Order: sequence, then structure tokens, then C-alpha cells
Amino acid sequence: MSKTTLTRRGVLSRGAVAGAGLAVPTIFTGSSVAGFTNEPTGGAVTLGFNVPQTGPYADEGADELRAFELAVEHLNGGGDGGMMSTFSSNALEGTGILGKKVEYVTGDTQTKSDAARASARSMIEKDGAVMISGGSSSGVAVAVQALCQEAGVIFMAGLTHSNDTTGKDKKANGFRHFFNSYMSGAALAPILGANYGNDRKAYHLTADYNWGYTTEEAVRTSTEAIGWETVAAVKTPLTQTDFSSYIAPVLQSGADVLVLNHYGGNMVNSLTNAVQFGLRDKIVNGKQFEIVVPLYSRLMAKGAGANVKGIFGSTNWHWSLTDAGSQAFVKSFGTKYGFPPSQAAHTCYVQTLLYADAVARAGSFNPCAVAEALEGFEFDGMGNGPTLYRAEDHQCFKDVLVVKGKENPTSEFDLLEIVEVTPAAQVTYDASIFGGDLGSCNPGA
Amino acid sequence: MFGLNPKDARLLIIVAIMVVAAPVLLNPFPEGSNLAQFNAGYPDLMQRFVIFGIFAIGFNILFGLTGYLSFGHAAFLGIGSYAAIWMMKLLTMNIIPGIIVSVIVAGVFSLAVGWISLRRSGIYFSILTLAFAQMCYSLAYSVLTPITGGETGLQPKVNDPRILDAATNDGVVPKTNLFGLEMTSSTEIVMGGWVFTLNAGYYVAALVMLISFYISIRIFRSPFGVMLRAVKSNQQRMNYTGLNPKPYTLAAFVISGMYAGLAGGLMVAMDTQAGADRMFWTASGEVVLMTILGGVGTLIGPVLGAGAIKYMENILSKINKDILHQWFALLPDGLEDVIVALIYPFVGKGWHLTLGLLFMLVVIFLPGGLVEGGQRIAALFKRKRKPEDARSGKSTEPAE
Amino acid sequence: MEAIILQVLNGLDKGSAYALIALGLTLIFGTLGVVNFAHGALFMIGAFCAVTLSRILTLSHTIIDETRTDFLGNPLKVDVPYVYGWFGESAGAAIIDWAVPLSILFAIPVMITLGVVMERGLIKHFYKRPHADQILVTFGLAIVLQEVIKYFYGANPIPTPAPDAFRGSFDFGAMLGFDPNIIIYPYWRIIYFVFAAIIIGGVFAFLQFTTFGMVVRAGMADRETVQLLGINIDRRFTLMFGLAAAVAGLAGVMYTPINSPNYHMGMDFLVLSFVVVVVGGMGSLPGAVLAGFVLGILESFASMREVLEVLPGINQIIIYLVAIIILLTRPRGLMGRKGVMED
Amino acid sequence: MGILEVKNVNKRFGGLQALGDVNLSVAENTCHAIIGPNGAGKSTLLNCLVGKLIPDTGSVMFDGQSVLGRSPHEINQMGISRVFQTPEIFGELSVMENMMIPCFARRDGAFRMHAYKDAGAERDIIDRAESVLEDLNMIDKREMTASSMSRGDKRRLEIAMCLAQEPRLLLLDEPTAGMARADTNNTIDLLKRIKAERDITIAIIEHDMHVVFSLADRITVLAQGTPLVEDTPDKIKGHPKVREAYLGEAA
Repeated sequence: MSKTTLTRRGVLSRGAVAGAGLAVPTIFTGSSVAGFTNEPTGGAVTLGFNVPQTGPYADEGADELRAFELAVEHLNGGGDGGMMSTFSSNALEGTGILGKKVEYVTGDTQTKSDAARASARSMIEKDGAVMISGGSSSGVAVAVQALCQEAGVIFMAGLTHSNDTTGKDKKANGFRHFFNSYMSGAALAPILGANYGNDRKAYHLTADYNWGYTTEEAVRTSTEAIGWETVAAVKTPLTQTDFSSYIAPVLQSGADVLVLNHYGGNMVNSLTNAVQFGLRDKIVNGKQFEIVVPLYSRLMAKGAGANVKGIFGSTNWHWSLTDAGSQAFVKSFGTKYGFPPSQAAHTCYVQTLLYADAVARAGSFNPCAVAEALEGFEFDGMGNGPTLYRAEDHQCFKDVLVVKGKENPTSEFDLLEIVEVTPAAQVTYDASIFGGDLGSCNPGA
Repeated sequence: MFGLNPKDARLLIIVAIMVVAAPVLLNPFPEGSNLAQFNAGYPDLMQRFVIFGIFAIGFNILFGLTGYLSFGHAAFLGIGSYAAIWMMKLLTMNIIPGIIVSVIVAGVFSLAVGWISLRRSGIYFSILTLAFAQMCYSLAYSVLTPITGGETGLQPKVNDPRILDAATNDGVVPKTNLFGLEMTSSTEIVMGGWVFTLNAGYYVAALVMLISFYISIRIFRSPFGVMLRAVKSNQQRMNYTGLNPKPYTLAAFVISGMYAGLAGGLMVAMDTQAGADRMFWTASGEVVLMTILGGVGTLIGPVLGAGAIKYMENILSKINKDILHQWFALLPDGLEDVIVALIYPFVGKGWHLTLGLLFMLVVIFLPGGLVEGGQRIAALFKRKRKPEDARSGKSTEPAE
Repeated sequence: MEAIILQVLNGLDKGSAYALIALGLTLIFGTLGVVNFAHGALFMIGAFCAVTLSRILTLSHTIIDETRTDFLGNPLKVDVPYVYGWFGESAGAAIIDWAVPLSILFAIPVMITLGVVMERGLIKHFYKRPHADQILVTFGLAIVLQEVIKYFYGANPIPTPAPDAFRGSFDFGAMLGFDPNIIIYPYWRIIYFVFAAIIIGGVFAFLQFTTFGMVVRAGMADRETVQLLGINIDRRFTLMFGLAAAVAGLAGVMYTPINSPNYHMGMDFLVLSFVVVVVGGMGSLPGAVLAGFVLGILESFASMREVLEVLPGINQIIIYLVAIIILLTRPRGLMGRKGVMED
Repeated sequence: MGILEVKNVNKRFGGLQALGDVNLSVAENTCHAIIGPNGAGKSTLLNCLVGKLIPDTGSVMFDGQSVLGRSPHEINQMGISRVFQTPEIFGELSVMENMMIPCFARRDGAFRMHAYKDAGAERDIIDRAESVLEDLNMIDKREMTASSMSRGDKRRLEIAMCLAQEPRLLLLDEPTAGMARADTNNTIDLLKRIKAERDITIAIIEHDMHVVFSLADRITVLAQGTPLVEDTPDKIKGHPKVREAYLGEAA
């Protein structure tokens, strides 16, 4: 059997010539046809947007999808161009990518690795997608990243915060714009020290899976470095909905800060429960009891309602940033959809533009060329200040936001206020500390 | 043929032809046409069809024949997957050791779980199996992370030992293969506007599925199969006929567990990823639904049910608003918007809704599942054809 | 000691939620012999009754506040609830604040209607069908119900706080002579526990002391005989389904301040509530309640730091482990009857 | 020494003495009936014989071996078959399949994994099943689904299934209960023929005296868990104790 890569569209255009109305089977062999997987040969290029459309993160997925649609519109020259006008690279001209019209397909990750891979594979095998993006959990990101590596397409990660994605599970074909647990810890600790003092006793509740572990580790290390003591760290099951039995013993332990290493539904429930128990009204060790949520998401904060008021956390991006890039993005997103974008939407939008730009600069859709163009790429005007796509681990280094739940929100979107923009230098770490091996880029052919 | 009665042999041959021709049959619409969205003839989905087909066939041996409703079979699938991926990481990317070990490991686990769970029957049995599976899931996701990879699961890595494979350290993870034949390799046939993908992995999986299907037919028709149906029908009578239902049921449980392990191993062979998600109770529920949807206790039903559910999951979920607008672009604008608005809730992010409605409709109107639907259509067809035949027999008009 | 008292409190509270759901599930199973996988969905719909009522109460007209701007720099649109206009600002705010308790009144008719419609329109046709068919059709219904809710309310949790008066927590420790702040418990959870106890007591009293209840109990034991006596047991069973739906719905309404409701909360509870029912013994109402509390308390103990240090991960599996042990030592659960759902 | 020897069997359910010092001896190749009013302990005794219940004290010997502590299928494999009050058959299976199962049990024992053979090609099993069916005039019903037959036919099938095992002792628990007169007579004829043509011992529990007196060689009368008398049918008919037991205060 001859070996081919899946070059549906490439084959098709050729097939139309060769077949020319005749029902004669034409069998192609791979390497002569294409240099890499799904090389776009017609007037269009297909991108795959793989987001959760069912399950608990469906709203986040919907927001990601909106951002993708907006990015495609801007790439094809529609709308007001959004961040394309503020982006420091000028390779994009609003004429698609390399003159090819950008088309896209969508799929449902269900926030499950298997479903996400099935959906991504269908985009690669059936629809001829040359890049996959999206997702809202590290489990999905790692799984799809490995798939893209194997299939020979580029993966531009969506929302994934675990160190693993660009740490022990990093892949040459995968790129992450979103920040990670380590950065959250590094950005948060000084602010926490400044606001709550350096002799605090922290009690961690940690979601019992990879992301929880790396987040706890990061926050612990960085707070202990400023003098905090970690009283206890208790792991909570992912499927837990009522956290009362984990929260009730917190006061007894003598802790005066509760760190909730939870995300999504877990975070909403544990925070709601903690506030219910009146922890924040208590005085322990002569200090006001405080709660910290290392990773904030505005969409999820909305689920916790008034409970987020005054609680510190970190976030990748927030619509209230005043730099030109953020403003341009919020304007075009808000005009189109009527509400401000979430951090997930921002990351997905930026990732799409960054990919398109890299292709344009490389002059090729070949994943290896694209990867080379992205590696070590420095840019600005995308909302987080000057940013570096580090070559060693394909992680973006940029400013990290420390935010606080707003006391007097003016609207249902106005839940967080930015406390501090931590400069990239402060959250940068050595690429080797998380292990892993990028391997070499795989063009698929 | 193959020791089967003519009816079963015919069924097996039909299934074999369908499976071989699937890349063509599942791609009925020309590439680039609006309806190409409904094409299912791409390797991933075809592989999933046959793999979940195997899973459901095995489940049906337990549930369809003995009536014992296990709510934890996904655990065996997951355990099979972990076993297979560890074989690939440690030994070789050749799929044979992985698949064999996954069947064995799943068999051992199902023996242990079955031995305990089968002390109870009815819903108590179901809850025991559910409890075991949920424990497997929870532990795999959390404290067993060093073995299972936890949330992110396991994938082959560049620096895995793979002691049987010759050292290839050029930064590329080798692909799963069958003695050199890579599972991802495909041949494409272009006929006019149609493109058909013949994928090596699919045909390997399909061959395994056909063998599994054949074995399941043999089990159905064997003395053992009769005994299993006797377990479902009347255990009291069985006992008083000098037969011990326990080992029969346990054997069926282990066989179906091994089928699940086989499916898990194949899944890893086709798509190198093993994660805890596939052990969650909803995954166990899915195979129950596949079996009931297709037709409990029938030979081909579970395969049809598996196909139907996987088709909806993978095809319906990918239809978005833009695609709908494209389809109905020819209609006047107002009408187009109305139709899109009417259909949209049922596709894309609403595909679960369609799935739920399908479950309800099938169980309300076709208690025997899709197989009963097929039989009814066939009966209708026969009734119609007979008078037609009679008429055409009398007709003197020359055929075209 | 304090830690143990605290976890018993937690367990009672958790257990009351489990017991309420399991009670409704058992009512349906015991009276109708139907395995209702849509029961979790009823719990979820109850919770969304509270969401809906608070949305209705906050129906607003928009005024433009020129002094402030929104995120795009346009003048801010401020929503003013109609109730402010009708009752004045403070009374209006109080009504909105009390949305969750008010939802009880709203949820009872909604849930009973939903239950009766469900029974007459769908479940009725499945009495004589195999349990597998019942599971499939009710599971399908559960998916449909939750997708409908998702369509209208989205996937994210929706905060539905308790009235201000019930926020904060009560210091049990101080009352019992321990140090302050050691044994504290939120007011709303205490209310939830009392509420659950009232509902459970009410259902038992209803079945025990009313003629209606006696007929239904007789019907649970032997449906055919009761029918031979010329009693229209079907109509009573329909009402029982409505009652079970109302119990699930009220459990959902009262749960909303504890955890913000989302469309899949029913599925999250479904498996757990089945485990509770089976551990209690299929068809036994006291068994369901007992199992709810037992599992709730054990789950709370398993989440203690001291326990987790010895047995890491035990909090992940405790419920299932206990279920296995109980089912192996007591073949029909804690209080099950012989021959129910064993075929 | 009879083929079945019950010695000093006692069984209590809580405060109720269901069986009190039951002694019973069933001679080989005879038909032994056990009669008694409702609640006399007939079914309890039967259940003690087949392993469904274990007596508190006493012994039950079948052909010199104890049956106590053995599970029902082991006792069956020793050669005791049981016919139930309501026919226990494999309702969803065809008549032929119903017949094949006891044939397999006889040939292969309590468990054997014949998962690779074709049940339809097991000539010896099929022949045997067919011969019993023919013997009982049921061969024309071989493809019917068992549950769709009349009650009389179900009973006949159940007896056929027991006979296919060639048991040495056949236990019948009110085999004509709830039957129409014609079916009852057919069943009596059938049992008579079985008794005449085969080397088989029959123990029967029955309410219907017509059935008992047409079949039994010996009769034991049980009352309140204890045997009152054991004798031939003729003697039992006029026995005063039996009248007392059956007619109670009227005596």
C-alpha cells in the first residue's frame, strides 16, 4: 500500500484535472504530491477551531468561537481589522493568508481528551485543516497537541494553564500564548505580600489532577519565598460539587489565608461555599481572613456572583486594559457581539493572528516553516505588552495581570479590576525546569 | 461456511462487504458539495465505528444474552488502553503486543470485578459495576497520575524506551504500525468529484472487528450461548436442571470485558492517547445506549447503535451556523434565517439535544431498536414488492 | 473532637441533599416501578425555577446614565427592575433579595404540573416495558430537558444567593463551650437541613396517616390486589409522580444558594443518588433517607485532612467503596425488600 | 433402605416450627405422595430435599449420600429433578432449546464452556431432546417460543425437561395446580405412563386427591410439620387421623 499523507484538498484540485469528468480512479502516492500535511493548493486555507460546545465549559467555548470568527473576518479583510492595526508585525494585509481566503471548521471537544482528538482528527482528515486551535483545559490541550505533532499540523493552544503544556508535554508543533501556573504564582506572590503581609499562614484546597498540582506547587513555592507558611494542602476530587467538608476545618487549622487551586465549576462552588461559611468575616491570628483564587476567569467569576468581591487572582488578559491592542480588540468584539470578550476569546483571537502572521512571514504553510517563524518571535500590540514566543518551549512570555474582584461592578461584565500588571521579566523562568522534550517539528509528509 | 448456518453466514458476508466498502459507502457525497458535511468516510470516524462496534458487540454478549446490565464496562476499555499504551512506550510501536496485553489485562480485571459483582443480580449488580468503574476513573484521574498521566493522559514520547524498536532518536515519535505498515498511512482514490480514503489502520481495525463479530456469532449459536440465554430467562430452572449459572455469567462477563479491552487497545493503536475520560460513567452509559439503540440481544444491533451514536457525535457536532447558511443560501433571506434558526438548536452545540430526542423516539416507537426498524422496513418492502412482482410478471411491456 | 462534630454537621447537611433526591427517586420507583433517570433533571429544573423567578423579579426597563460609560465608551445603560417602580426601591430590593424562598411557592405548582405531564405523557407507557427501556427513555428525556435549559440559560453557573438575612454563619462551637470560630456553620445550610427534615417528615406522615397515602402504600406492596378492590390506583400514582417531582424540585430550589445552579447539576447528582437509593435498598423510603445520611457523613469524614494523610485519594472513592461493602454484606442494601429489581 | 431417606428433620422459621422430626423413606421405583392441609410443611420439606433450604437438624440421604449443604444444581446432578407448582421453564427460548439445556446438563455437568461449538450441530443432544419430545407428543411444538404455550403444555414441557435428564427421583410440586380438568387428566395419564415405562422414583406433593389416588403407591400425611401416617392409598382413605387433619374440628 502506498503511503500518503492526508492531502484532501490538494488531491482534489489535482483530481479534478486528472479525472476531468471521467469516472476513472486516480490513485495518488504521497510524497510526490505534497511536502506537508494538508498543503492548501486552492484559493483557500482551512483552519480548525476545536472548542467545548457541550459540557460545563460550553459558554467559554462559545466565546472562543466568537473570537475565532472575528479573527477570520479580520484576516479576510472584513470588519475594522481589530488588532491587526496594532500588531507590531505588518505581514498581514487583510487578504487572507498568503493571498488565500481563510475558511474554518468547528468541532466540539466536550472538554474530554478523546472527543477533542476525534474532532481534531476529523478536521485534519476530512476537512483538510492545516492548523488546529482552541480548547479550555490542559488535558485537552496536551492530547490535541500530541495529535497535531503526530499528524503534522500546527497546534495553537487555547485556554490551558498547566505547566505541562509547554513543560513536560511540550511538542515542536504546539504553541501556547496563554500563561501558566508558574507565572500565576510568580505574579501573585508579591501582590499578596504587599496587601496581606509576609507572615501569613496559607491553607490550600487543590483540585486533584495535573493542573491543580502544578498550580498549588507554583503558588506555594512563590508565597513561601516571601515568608508565608503553608499550613496544609488538601486535594479535592474533580467531581466534587459541595466543598463544605473541605472548607469547614480551615479555621481550626489556624490558617488565615485560603488558596483555592480550582478552576471552572470547582472554583465557583468552592468560592461560594467558602464565602457562605463566613470565612472572610473572620479575624484569625489578629488578621482579616482572606481568600485567593490563583486563576481567574471572568466567565466563571460571573457564576460566583458577589462572592468574588475583593478576592485576588491572576488572569491572562482583561478587557479593561487600556493599551491600544486591547482597546482595538474590545471595540471590534464588543461592536460585533454586544459584550466584552473573555480572556479565552482574547487568547484564541491572538493565536489565530499569530499563526497567520507566522505563515505570512515564513511564506509557507509548512508547519516547520511556521514553527521556525514563531520560535523566538518578539511582538507587541496584542494586549499584553512586548511578548516573546520562546524557542525552547514554545511558551509566550508577556505581562501577567493580577486582578481583584470588583466591589461595585457597573455591569455584569465588570467583575474584575486590574491591580497590577506584572512585567514579563518577573515571571520568566528557565525553560528546562519542567523537563520534557520538544522533539523536532513534523510536517507530516 | 466457517461453521455458521446459512443465515448467519449471509449476515457475516454482508457485514464484511459493508465494512470493506465503508470508505466508499460512507462518502456518498462529492467532495466540496454542501452535503459533503455528512460524509463519514474519513479514517478517524471509520476507525471509531469499528472500535466502538467491537466494544458494543462484547457488551451485548453480557447484556444481550445474560441480561446482566453492567454500568462499568468503560473501565475495562480504559484499562485496556493504558495497558496498550504502556506496551508501546516500553516495548514497541508494533500494535500486536499492545493489543494482546490489553485483552489480557482487561480480562484479569474483569475477572476480579465480575467475581465480586456477580454475587448480586439486577440493579445491585449494576451499581456494583458502576462503583468499580467510578473508582477506577477517580483514581486514574488523581492519585494514580504517575501511572495514568491523570488529566493529560498518556501519549508516546520521543524519549520512551521502546526496547524492541531500533533506536530512532531523531526527535520524532515513531508511528504505530503492524510490522512496518503504519496505521496512519492511506491511499486515496479519486473518482470524479469523489475522494475515497483507504486507510491501513481502518482495515486492520475492521479485520479485528470482523473476527470479533464472527466469534460473537459463534458464541450466540453455541451451547454456551444457549446457556447464557437460559441465565437471562430463568436462573431458578437452570439451578434445578443441574447447571451452575455463576460460572456461565462470569465467563460472559470476562469475555465482554476482554472485548472492551480489545477495543481499548485498538483505540490506542489507531490514536495514541489513553486518558481517564474514557472510563467515566457516561462512557459506560454510552455503550449501554449503543446496545439498546441498536437492538439488545441481536447480532448486528450493537454495531448499528455504535455507528449511530458516533456519527451524531462527530458529524452533527461539526455543523455550525455558517454551514447552515451555506446550505440554505438559495432560499430568500427571511426564509433562510427562519429555517436556520429552526435547525440550529439541533446541530453543532445542540447535538446532545438531537441525541436525547433520538433515544426517546427509538425507544418509544421501536422497542427493538434500529434492528427492529430495519425489519419493519424490510417487511414493508416485501409486502410492497410482492404485488409489484405479480404485476410485472403479467406485464408484457418490454423492459428498458 | 471539634473536627468530628464539624464533619457530622457537614455530613448531615450533605446527607439531607442526597436523602431528598433519593426519596423522590424511591417514591417513583416504589410506586410506579420505573427507574427514572430523569430525576436528576427534575432536581435541576427545580433549581432553575429559582433562577427563573429571580429573573422575572428583576425584569427591568433600561435607563441611560450619561454620567457613566460602558466598556465601549458609550453612555452606560442601567437596568432598573420594574418591581422598584411598583413597590419602591427598598421594598423592591427586598423582594428580589428573597427570590429563593419565594421560589418555593413558584416551584411547587410548576414541578407538580411537570411531573404529572411527564407521567401521563411518557412514563405511563413504560410501566410494562423492561427496565432497560425505562432507563433509555428517561435518560433521553434528561438530556432533552438539560439541553433545553442550556439553550435558554447557557452553560455557566448562575449565582442565586440566599436572602441577606441568611448570609454568614452560626457559631455552634461558642454555644457548646468550644473556642469561637472553631465550629461554625452557615445559616443557609442549617435552613436546608431543617427544610429537608420537614419535607422528609411530611412525605412520611402523608403516606402514613392519610387514606391516600395508605392506598398508595398498599399499591406499592401489591398493585394488582389494590386494583381488584376497585380503587383507581393509576390516578393516585400519577399524583405520586407529581409529588416526587415536587420533592426533587424543592430540593433543587433550596440548593441554589449553596451551589450556583448550572444545566448539568442534575447529571452530577444522578449517579450519586442512584448509589444512595440502591445502598438504602430499592423501594425502601426509610432506607433511602438512612443511606443518604450515612453516605453524606462518611463522605465528610473521608475529606478530613487527617484521613487523607493516611489514605490518599480515599475522598475520591469513599462513596463507591462503602456502596460495594454494604451491597456485599447486605444483599439488598440497608433496608431493601426481597425480589425488587433483582431479575 | 429407600432411595430417599429423610431422618429427624427439623426446620424452624423464627417462632414457627415448620418441620418437626420428619422421617420419610421413599422406596426406589415407587410413587410416593405427600399430602396434608395448607401450612402442613409440604413445600418446606420439598425445599429441604432440593437444597433450597437447609434443615436445622436431621439428615437427608439420597442413594446413600447426604444432600445437605449441597447447592441445588449439585443435588440435581445427583439425580433429583424437580417440577414446580407454576411451570418453571425458559420462557424466551424455543421448546427445542428448552429441551437441549437439560440434555447438556446431563452430558456436560454443571458448567462447561462449549463456546466454539455450534449448538445446532450437537447431534446426540438434539436426538435425545427430540426423542423425549416425541415421547411426550410435543415434537410438533419444537420451534414454538415456550412462553407462548398453554399452561398444560408448559407443564408437559417442564416434565419433559426433567425426564431428559433421566433423573432417578422426580419431585413434583402440585403438578396439576390451577389446571382445567382435561389438562389434569392428561397430566395424570402422562405421569402414569412415565411411571410404567421408566425406572424412576416419583415423589409428589398434591392437594387433588384424585391425582394422588390415581398415582401413588404410598402416601405420607403431613400435618403441622409432622408426619401423621404413612401407608398405602387404600388404607389412607379411611384413616381417622387423616380425616381429622383434613376436616379439623368437623371430626
